Parts: sequence; C-alpha cells; structure tokens
Amino acid sequence: MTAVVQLAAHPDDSLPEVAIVSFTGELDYTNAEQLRQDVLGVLTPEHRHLIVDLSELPFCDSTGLRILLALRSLIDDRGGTVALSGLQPRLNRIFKVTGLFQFFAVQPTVADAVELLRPQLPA
Amino acid sequence: MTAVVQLAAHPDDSLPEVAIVSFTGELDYTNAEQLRQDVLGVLTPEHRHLIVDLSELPFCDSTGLRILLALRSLIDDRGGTVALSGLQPRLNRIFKVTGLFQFFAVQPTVADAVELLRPQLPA
Amino acid sequence: MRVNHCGRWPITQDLAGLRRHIHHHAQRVGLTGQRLDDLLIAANEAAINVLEHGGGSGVLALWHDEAALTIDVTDTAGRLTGDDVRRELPGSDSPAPRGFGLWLMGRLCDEFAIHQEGGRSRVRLRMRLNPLER
Amino acid sequence: MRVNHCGRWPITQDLAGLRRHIHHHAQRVGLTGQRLDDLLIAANEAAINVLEHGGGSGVLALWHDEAALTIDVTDTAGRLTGDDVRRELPGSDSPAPRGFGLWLMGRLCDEFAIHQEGGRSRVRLRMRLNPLER
Ligand SMILES: Nc1ncnc2c1ncn2[C@@H]1O[C@H](COP(=O)(O)OP(=O)(O)O)[C@@H](O)[C@H]1O
Ligand SMILES: Nc1ncnc2c1ncn2[C@@H]1O[C@H](COP(=O)(O)OP(=O)(O)O)[C@@H](O)[C@H]1O
Repeated sequence: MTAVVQLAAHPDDSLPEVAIVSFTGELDYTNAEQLRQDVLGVLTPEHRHLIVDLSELPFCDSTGLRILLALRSLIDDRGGTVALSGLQPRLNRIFKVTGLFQFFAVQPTVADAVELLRPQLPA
Repeated sequence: MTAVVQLAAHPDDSLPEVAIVSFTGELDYTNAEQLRQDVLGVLTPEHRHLIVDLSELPFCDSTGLRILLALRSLIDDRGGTVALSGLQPRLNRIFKVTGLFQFFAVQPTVADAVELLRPQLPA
Repeated sequence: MRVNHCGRWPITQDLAGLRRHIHHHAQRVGLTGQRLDDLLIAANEAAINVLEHGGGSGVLALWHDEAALTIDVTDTAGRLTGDDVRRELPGSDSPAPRGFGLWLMGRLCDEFAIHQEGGRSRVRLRMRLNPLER
Repeated sequence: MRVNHCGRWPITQDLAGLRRHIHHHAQRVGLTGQRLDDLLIAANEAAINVLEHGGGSGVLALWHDEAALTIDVTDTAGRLTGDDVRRELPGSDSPAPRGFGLWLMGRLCDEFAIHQEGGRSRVRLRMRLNPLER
C-alpha cells in the first residue's frame, strides 16, 4: 500500500472554532478512507472551520478530492469554511482542471488562511 | 470571408536556393486554398528550401496546417527543409498540441532560419 | 444558476468575424490567455466542419453560467454522432493532413460532446470559469 | 518507428510504487513539468479504477516510440467500452464527488481510448513526445 498519509493537528488556543491540520504523504485510493477517519477523529463539534495545510502533499487523486469534498460538506453544514493552503503544482493542476477551486478557500499559507477566516470568528 | 492572407516574397540574391516568404492575416478554411496557390506561384524549381515568416499571422486553423504540411511535403521531395519563424502564442499552441513541431524547423526569426539552413547551402 | 445568452451567429465564410464575437464574449466572462486561445481554436474547428462537412450552414450559440462558458455549434447535416468524440492521436507517425479538428476540440476544451437530433448535430464545447483564473 | 517496451507492472495497493515507475520512465524519454504531472494523474486514475471497478487486478504497461509515450492499463472485468471515453464535465453545478477519473484521463492526455476484448478492457493513455519539449 501507498504509505499512510500522516495527519497532524495544530490547535491554536486563540482560535477554538478552527481546526488546523496538515497532511503529509501521497493521498490516493489506498489510504484515503483511513485519512478521512483520522480527520473526523480530530474534529470536535466546536470546530466550525477547517484549515488543511497541503504543503507536504505532493500527490492527491480523485479519491483524495472526494475526501476533501466530504469534509467541505460537513463544515458547510456548520456554516463554516474549509481553507486549503500550500498547494504544490500537481495539486494545483488537479484542483484547477476539475474546477474544485470554487468550493474551497485556497490560500498560500496557513497564516493567510487564518487571516481569511478571522472576520468570520467571534472576537 | 475572412480577409485574404497576404503573401510577400523576400528574395535574397545570395541565397538563390531559398524561398523566403511571409504570411500576414488570419489563415483559415476560407482563404487557405488561395494562399496555397499564391505560394506555389512564387516557388521556382530552384527553391530547395522554404522559410515562412509567421510573425504577422495571429491565427491558423487545421486547414492552414494542412497547407503548411503540403508545402513541407513538396520541399521534402526536393531534399530541402521548411523553416518557420516568429510563431505567435496561438500558433505555438496549435503546433505543439498537434505534434507538428517535429516536421518543421522552427526558429525565432527569419535570420535564425537562414543561419540554420546555411550549412545545407552551396558555398 | 443563472444562464446568460450572449449571442447566436450564423456560420458563414466570415470566420474572422465569428472569432471576434467569441473572443469578445469569452474575455468578458473571464477567460484569458491560453484557455481563451484553446476555445477559439476549437470553436473555429467546429465552425469550419459545418462549412466543409456539415451541410454548409449552421449556427454558433454562446452562453454561460457561473460555472462554465458553453459554445454550441449546430449543423444542418446531422451526420456527426456521440461516437465522433472518440479521441485517438492523429499524425503521430507521419504528418496526417486530416483529422485534427475533432481531436483538437476534445484536447483543448473541458467538455466536448456531440448530440444528434432532428436532422442536426450539435457540437458542445465548454470551458470552466474558474474564479481563480479571472 | 522503433518501439521501446519500458515495463509491465501488476496493479496492486502499492500505487506509490507504480507512480514511481511511471515518473522514472516518462522523465527519461523527455516528458517533464505539467505534461508529466498530467500523465501521472491520469495513469493513477486508470489504475485505481482497476482496483475499484475493474475486477481488482490488472496490469499497467508503458512503452514509447519516437512520437509518443503510451500507457496501457488492462483490467480483468472487461466492462469498460469505447463509449466510456465520452467527455462531459462533472461537477460544474454542485461539487460532484464522483466521475472525475475517466474525465481526467480524457482531459489530461493527448490520446484516451478504450478497447474491450476477451473479457478485458484496456485503457490507452498517450502523450506526444514533442522534440521541442525535451
Ligand atoms: N459537422 C460534420 N458533419 C458531418 N461530418 C463531419 C462533421 N465534422 C466532421 N465530420 C467528419 O469527421 C471527419 C474528421 O473531422 P476533423 O477531425 O475535423 O478533420 P478533417 O475535417 O480534417 O477531416 C471529417 O473528415 C468528416 O468526415
Ligand atoms: N475499469 C473499470 N471497469 C468497470 N467499470 C469502470 C471502470 N472504470 C470506471 N468504471 C465505471 O465508470 C464510472 C466512472 O468512473 P470514474 O470517472 O473513474 O469516476 P468514479 O470512479 O469516481 O466513479 C465508475 O463509477 C464505474 O461505474
């Protein structure tokens, strides 16, 4: 199997409504379901927004896109936003060609994503 | 009809074996046959090579490609080379995607094309 | 999603004029650079096929919604079918002088579909309007 | 034109390994940058379809001549047919969670063809080897 995609959570105490996670590895059909469960495991009911740092994810196939869309739909139901940061060229290409950019807030870095969400957060 | 593509011949007395022409306009289904005849009209039996300056040709469709391939086949029979120069982005794109680059000597300018042919010319 | 009909033009020998219309409207909804060039090349191929193989007359319609710009080219021969969207590489051995048109439509556009109905064939060419590209 | 068979690999859960092979050979014959990425994305989609829909086992073969690099992905279900190369845009209204695989193969490769025979289906993906791109 393709090595498991490592999930890391990067909680920010000043932003309790925002889950910040990073994916490391290559995301494909063989490890996508595991990653989905791992992400659900770190999301709590307080998390209204999700930031996913993809800067260490050089590959993502259509199964991976499906996971991201499922997370987006879950966060959407909470009235929140899913922001993606650090897309490498191959991910940029697949997002662009599939038109999925329109469903996510795409930012260069996690810090940019936080700034983007800040106006939506309670003071 | 799309305006006729203007053909200009630029003979170089020091290079009697080389026909140098330029195309000006937009080359498509409606004017390609006329242009083909115009080029045949300026080619003489001495011309073993052909240089076509495309720097003033912002558009060329598959009919235009067909004309260029027909000229290439004629020059090929004479053991010569067809060089194209000055491709604008849209022409570059259609040549690249169709793989036709491999059948022509593509050069930035007419001067580069002349330099490319020089070793093949009688001293 | 709101549909915006930008125009319908008969396909005549004035292909340059037709390309001007397409360029104008595509640019207005945010298509630029290579993707605009790709659409222009593909739409012109569909139009010349109407003149050469498709009965000699037809219509090009251009419309868009938020997600995509669509060009529908309808001929009066009705001989093209869904099967003609097949995509094999022309001219990889020797320079094939023919068969680039349909191939280019599939290669250059985000959607390429053919619909045959009532004695007409309709080629549909579509490009996504990606917000990030605007 | 001389044909060069670079390799045949079974399609297993080790997709990362399969992608390494493709990357290595495609790069060696001059495919780089976005076109290499496009082939890699498309070939992976063909491979995961074998695992998910195509009977669970199959083979990926990679070969090239001077004109093009070809990847043939053969499954053991044999249910894909030539008609499956149709190219309609998935997910332009709402985010469609499915249906990107076949569409991506058609969108990203210079040739996308499916051949069904003897209880197997073979997806053929091809990229031109353009001398100027090397
Ligand atoms: N609108 C059309 N109506 C009928 N046949 C068509 C039409 N467009 C294309 N064809 C057929 O498909 C073939 C391939 O078309 P195309 O790929 O555009 O290349 P070319 O026009 O150079 O032959 C044509 O030769 C013709 O037989
Ligand atoms: N190798 C295959 N064998 C049988 N059916 C297939 C194969 N590949 C794809 N399919 C069918 O085509 C459909 C579309 O495939 P695809 O575009 O890759 O999207 P997805 O896998 O997300 O559904 C699949 O749902 C499946 O029904």
